Amino acid sequence: MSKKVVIIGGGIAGMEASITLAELGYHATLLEKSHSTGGHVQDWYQLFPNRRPAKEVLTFSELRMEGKVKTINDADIIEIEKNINDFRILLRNGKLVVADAIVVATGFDLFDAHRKEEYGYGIYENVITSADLEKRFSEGKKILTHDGAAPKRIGIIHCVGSRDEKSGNNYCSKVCCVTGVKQAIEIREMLPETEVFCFYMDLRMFGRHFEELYKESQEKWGVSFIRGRLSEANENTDGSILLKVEDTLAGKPLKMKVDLLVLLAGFVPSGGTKAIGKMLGLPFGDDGFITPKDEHTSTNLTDIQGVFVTGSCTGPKSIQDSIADARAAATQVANYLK
Amino acid sequence: MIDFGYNINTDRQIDYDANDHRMSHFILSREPSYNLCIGCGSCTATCSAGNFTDFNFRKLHLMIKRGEISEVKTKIQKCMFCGKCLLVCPRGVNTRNLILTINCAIDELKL
Amino acid sequence: MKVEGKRLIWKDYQKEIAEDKFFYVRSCIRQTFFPGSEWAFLKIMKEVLGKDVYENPAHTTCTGIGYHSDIVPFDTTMTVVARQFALMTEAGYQNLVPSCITSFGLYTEVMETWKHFPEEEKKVRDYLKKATGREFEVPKNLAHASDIIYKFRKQIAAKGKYRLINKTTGEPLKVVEHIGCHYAKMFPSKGVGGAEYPYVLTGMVEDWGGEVIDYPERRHCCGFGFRQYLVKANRGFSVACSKKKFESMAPYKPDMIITNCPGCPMFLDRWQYVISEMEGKTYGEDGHGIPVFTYEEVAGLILGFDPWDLGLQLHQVPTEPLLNKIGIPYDPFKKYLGKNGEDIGIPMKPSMLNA
Amino acid sequence: MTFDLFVLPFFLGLIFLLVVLGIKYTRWINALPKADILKIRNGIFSRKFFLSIKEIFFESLIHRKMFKQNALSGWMHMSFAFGWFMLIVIGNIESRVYSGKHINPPYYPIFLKFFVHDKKVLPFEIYTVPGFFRFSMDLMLLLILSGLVLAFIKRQHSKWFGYQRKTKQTEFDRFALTALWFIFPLRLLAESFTAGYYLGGGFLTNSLGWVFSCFLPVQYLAYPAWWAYSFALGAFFVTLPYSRYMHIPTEVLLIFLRNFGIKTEKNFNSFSEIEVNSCPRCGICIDTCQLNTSACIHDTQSIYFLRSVRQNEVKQDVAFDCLLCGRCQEICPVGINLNAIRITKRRDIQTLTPNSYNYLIPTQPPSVDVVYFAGCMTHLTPSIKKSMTEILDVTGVKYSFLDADGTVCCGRPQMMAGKIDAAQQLMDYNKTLIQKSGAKTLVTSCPICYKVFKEDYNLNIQVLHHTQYLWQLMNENKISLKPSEKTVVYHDPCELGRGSGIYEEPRQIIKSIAGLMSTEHEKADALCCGGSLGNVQINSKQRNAIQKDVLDELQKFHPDTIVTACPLCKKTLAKGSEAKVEDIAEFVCKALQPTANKKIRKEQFKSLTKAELIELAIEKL
Repeated sequence: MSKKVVIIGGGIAGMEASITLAELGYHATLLEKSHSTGGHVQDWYQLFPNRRPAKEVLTFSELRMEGKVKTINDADIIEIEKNINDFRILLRNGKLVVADAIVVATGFDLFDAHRKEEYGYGIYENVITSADLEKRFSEGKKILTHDGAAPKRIGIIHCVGSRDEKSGNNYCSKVCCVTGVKQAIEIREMLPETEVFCFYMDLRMFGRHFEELYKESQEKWGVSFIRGRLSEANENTDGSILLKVEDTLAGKPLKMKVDLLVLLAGFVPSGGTKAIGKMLGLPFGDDGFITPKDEHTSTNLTDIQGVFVTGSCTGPKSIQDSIADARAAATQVANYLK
Repeated sequence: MIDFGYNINTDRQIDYDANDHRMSHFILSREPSYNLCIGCGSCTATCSAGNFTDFNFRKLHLMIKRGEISEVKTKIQKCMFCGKCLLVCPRGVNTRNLILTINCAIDELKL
Repeated sequence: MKVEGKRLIWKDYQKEIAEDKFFYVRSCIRQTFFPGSEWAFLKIMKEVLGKDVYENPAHTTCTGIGYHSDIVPFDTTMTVVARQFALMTEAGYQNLVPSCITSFGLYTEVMETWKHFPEEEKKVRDYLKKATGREFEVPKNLAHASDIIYKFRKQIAAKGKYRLINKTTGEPLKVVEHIGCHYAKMFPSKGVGGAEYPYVLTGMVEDWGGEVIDYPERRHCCGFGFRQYLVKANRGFSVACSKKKFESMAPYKPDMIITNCPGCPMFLDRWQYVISEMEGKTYGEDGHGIPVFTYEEVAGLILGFDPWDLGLQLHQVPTEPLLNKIGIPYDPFKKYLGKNGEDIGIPMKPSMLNA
Repeated sequence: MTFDLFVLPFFLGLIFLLVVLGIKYTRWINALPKADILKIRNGIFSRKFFLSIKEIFFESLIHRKMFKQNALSGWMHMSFAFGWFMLIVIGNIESRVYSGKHINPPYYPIFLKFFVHDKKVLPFEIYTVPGFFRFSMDLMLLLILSGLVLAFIKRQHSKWFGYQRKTKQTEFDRFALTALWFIFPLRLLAESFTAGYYLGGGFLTNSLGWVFSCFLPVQYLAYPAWWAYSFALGAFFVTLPYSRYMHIPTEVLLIFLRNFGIKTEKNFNSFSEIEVNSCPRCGICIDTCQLNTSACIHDTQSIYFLRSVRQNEVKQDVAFDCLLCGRCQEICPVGINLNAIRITKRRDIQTLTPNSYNYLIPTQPPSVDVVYFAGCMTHLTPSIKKSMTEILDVTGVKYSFLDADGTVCCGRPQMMAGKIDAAQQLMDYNKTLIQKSGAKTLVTSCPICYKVFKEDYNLNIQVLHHTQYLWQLMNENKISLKPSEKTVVYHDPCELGRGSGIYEEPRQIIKSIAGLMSTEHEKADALCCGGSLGNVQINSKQRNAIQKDVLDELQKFHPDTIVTACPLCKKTLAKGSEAKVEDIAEFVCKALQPTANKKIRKEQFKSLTKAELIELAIEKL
């Protein structure tokens, strides 16, 4: 009889890990706390850097999961009990799931932009987050200001809740830079008359074709970049947003009116990551993400035998990173159960 | 008017909305690589004129982008047009045509 | 603007404010700038609200201006502050209420320092003991006088004769609230509503019938910034700061400005005159300027105190247009009569400001 | 009969043409600088006049240069020019024979066959006087018609004629061309119809006339044909001064003026105007232009640029979209100074904003024999300046590195952009420095600098590019080099090769130490690397496209090293090359023979005075 592996978290990493394990011949059960698997990728319209529809990637995983992976949605884990040979996972609905190994793939939540009070999210009508914008894209909605007018100028703020001691997050969320560039391009494509300004501290175009996308955004789409962190946003009488930054390349403070402000919200460890990590007694780093056994050589292992970690629960990751990491985790599990 | 012995300081802030962006539009329409600058400063580091004076092409370029053009006319005169900046630019900005076009803009826009 | 969003933030920034038994410490400069304000505070507290407020004539400056001008070292400051605490302790009070925003900020700074570096407190206790023989307890509750008025704003509104409503139109008055920088920008958690969207004055304005306007330069400093003002050569910077605020608020056509700091009303008021004399530019309707008030003055007006008792004749920007709007009666002939009915002299008429 | 109404279109057209040309040429010549007018006066009565006649014969009539490039194209042009010229000459003599008068109306020889019908002579009796004329005239007509046939073929198969790309003609030029093409077929028809009826004409027109008369009412067709012929001539003459055919008379004028010693100036004057009008718009410059062949730019070549100058609508992006490599100038059959004219026009459309280099204050450089000026670009290729200083150190020559701490630009880039005044300011500064040094020789590593030092600085000292200087050092045995087995191709920098005529020195140097391979385009025909400062318009992709094609050619036979003699060429080529790219200075420096050189140094030390030795020692420290 094949051994049982429970994967906690049905995002892209959890899905990929469960598929790989199922393909390796294990009995894979995927626990997802929400109504559907897919995680954050479900909210994406197009993916960087090649702007392919996010659905394609999701479908790629979903099709392979069918019939191989047992999925339990709305799974609210209230207790995990470790026995000598197995784990017993108790769900709120009374179900008990038994596993020989556990893969934690509980991922991240988006930084709550309300917490960056001076940017006015939730207070000014025309301040939205990158996730809100992505949602508008994927729902095929027009990009309009609160008054229903086409925005003449849109500002995109990088590093909201990332690399910010004041938000309590010192780390880089890794994918927002390129997301901002991608969204800037999408805006320009949709609204050719709209000026787009990105306000950044550093542009971290680490991945393949990211730098090219950045260059394309300047060359082909005329996106403007201003190096400077937004200090505060204020609302004008007409509902537009007045931005105050220091243009650090010019060495001068700068103010600019934008009709719509997009905040690139960073990654924070998800509620699930915190809860499951705590239940299992996994160590957390000072950034709040789960610390694996070794940050170079054993990135999917933990100090607890039979508990593995993958995806963004161990730090911000792109989709590419997550899929690769999930497959790596699955091989670790297979090694362990052998 | 009373002399209080001091004046009201003028703002150092770049007021993007109030600034004059005609030169910027003019340049972009003639030299598309204008947009490609990432502010690395290699043009300024290698600059022949910058070796002798405070001529800073990176900053000049940026200030035009921000619509701060009051000093462009006097600053641009220091350029020797030697082309070293063109050779070092990592983004392929056609710096020499930018210089030429800035001059053109000063002339045609009567700045 | 989504007020619900702000309310969410305000929820996070509620502070504990004592109910009664206050030890009041005055501001160095307010009695010359707006002499009616502290008088009004004490009158409201004692006579209207029936609270126990004690002040000791032996209390001194907190050294705030000297401290922020880099003249007084922090050790000295802490010792002076400790002496105020000692006076409070000796009088049997535990709730400290400073009149001045900078004092409030400084007391907070000292108390926070001691919290994180207890050895500093120990050192200061030693200094104070050696210098004066006094001992002290750290205040149990520290609240700025505006926090107290904020706390009792609804009682004041209930007992008030007037509201911040335009008598003729019935519309709420448009009020610019300006918070002193040292109130919450240094320690956001110590201010009602936090630093980004402070609620302390907004709460008063809302409950007294007015409407707060949110203009882009709302957070900007009034320009006092001790060192800028104290050195004459730097005053151009000070006035530029105020001007930036006026330019930003002007499109909203505010009826008045309410402040909670000793310096802010002074500079927002006087610089309007200076700007008008330097550049010929006036703000507000008909060249009248935008009248600037302290929160105590506004509370006093609401409660029906006589405007001249509140010291409104010492304002550079005339307050009569606002009194007319609210419908507060006043005797124009008594404006420049002093305490005993003696003539204190009519000031020169400004050339631009319509006084 | 010596007149008929149909001659009027031709006659009036001719008068119009002569008047217009008269006015234009008088105006242009009058507007020439005084010195140039003096040159004309002296030239007319000298050998130069006859040299010009010779050149006109070979170039304007025979089209020798065209023949050299492509025989078909040469024949086509020669047949038109020479054939038509001979028709006029022979026709004039013939008409004198027939009329017996020395002076005839100008239309008379043209339409002679209409006025004179001589039946007595048989078509092939060429030994008689009339027969000779008839034969010669028909032969010339046939010659022209052969050219016409070629011209037709060229429309379809321009590649056979050596043209890779067709010229984009204006509508007006096309009209003139049509008129020209109609002239000779119509003459053939008119003469043939007339001959068919009167049985006159030569071997061509007589035979053709006989054929026509068999099935056509030639007696009725002849007269309209003469009208049509006259109209075609008239139309061509009227359009000529405003079309590209203006080059036909103007080129003749140009040859005279050029032989008299008149040159293109730094500003656009009436000599430039004459040069511009001499452009036949043949389009040879299009094919030779690398912007066309490598970078897909098809509308800024000299032909189009000169046309825009003639039409007075020079556009900045056209004027500045040229590498100034000089390849078109080298090949231009008319020999127009294309680079110089383009620069003058760049100057004309330049902005008025002056440059100000008042921040440059010349200091006192050390007194030396040789001044080494690396140049701006050389500072971006430090291996070149390092090699040069090493070589100079070895020779023991007393030199100073004038721009060691940063170059003040030589002024040539500003000059190429037409900013002569700005260039002058920079030149004045550098000139002062060079003169203050008291050096007798100036050596530069940059061909761009070299050209301007040589041509515009008026330094009165020896100005050398380091290629020349190194060759000189080798010949004087001041350096000796170790040969190697390396295979090398040499890339001629534009400013050094075509710009300054230095082709041999680098080749001699390379040959003496390595194996020099030849390339498809070299010397005057060499390709531009694409890095040229002359072009301000093209983007980096276009530059790279040019560079790639050049490298493909240079690397075709897999040389070990590509040697060039320009920092800009080196930098441009090196970024895409598989073979090592070296400046000739580096190449020489690497081949330096240490032992031999030590000897030289010792000898030199002997000849130095004590003071000089001490100074040298201090410098070495």
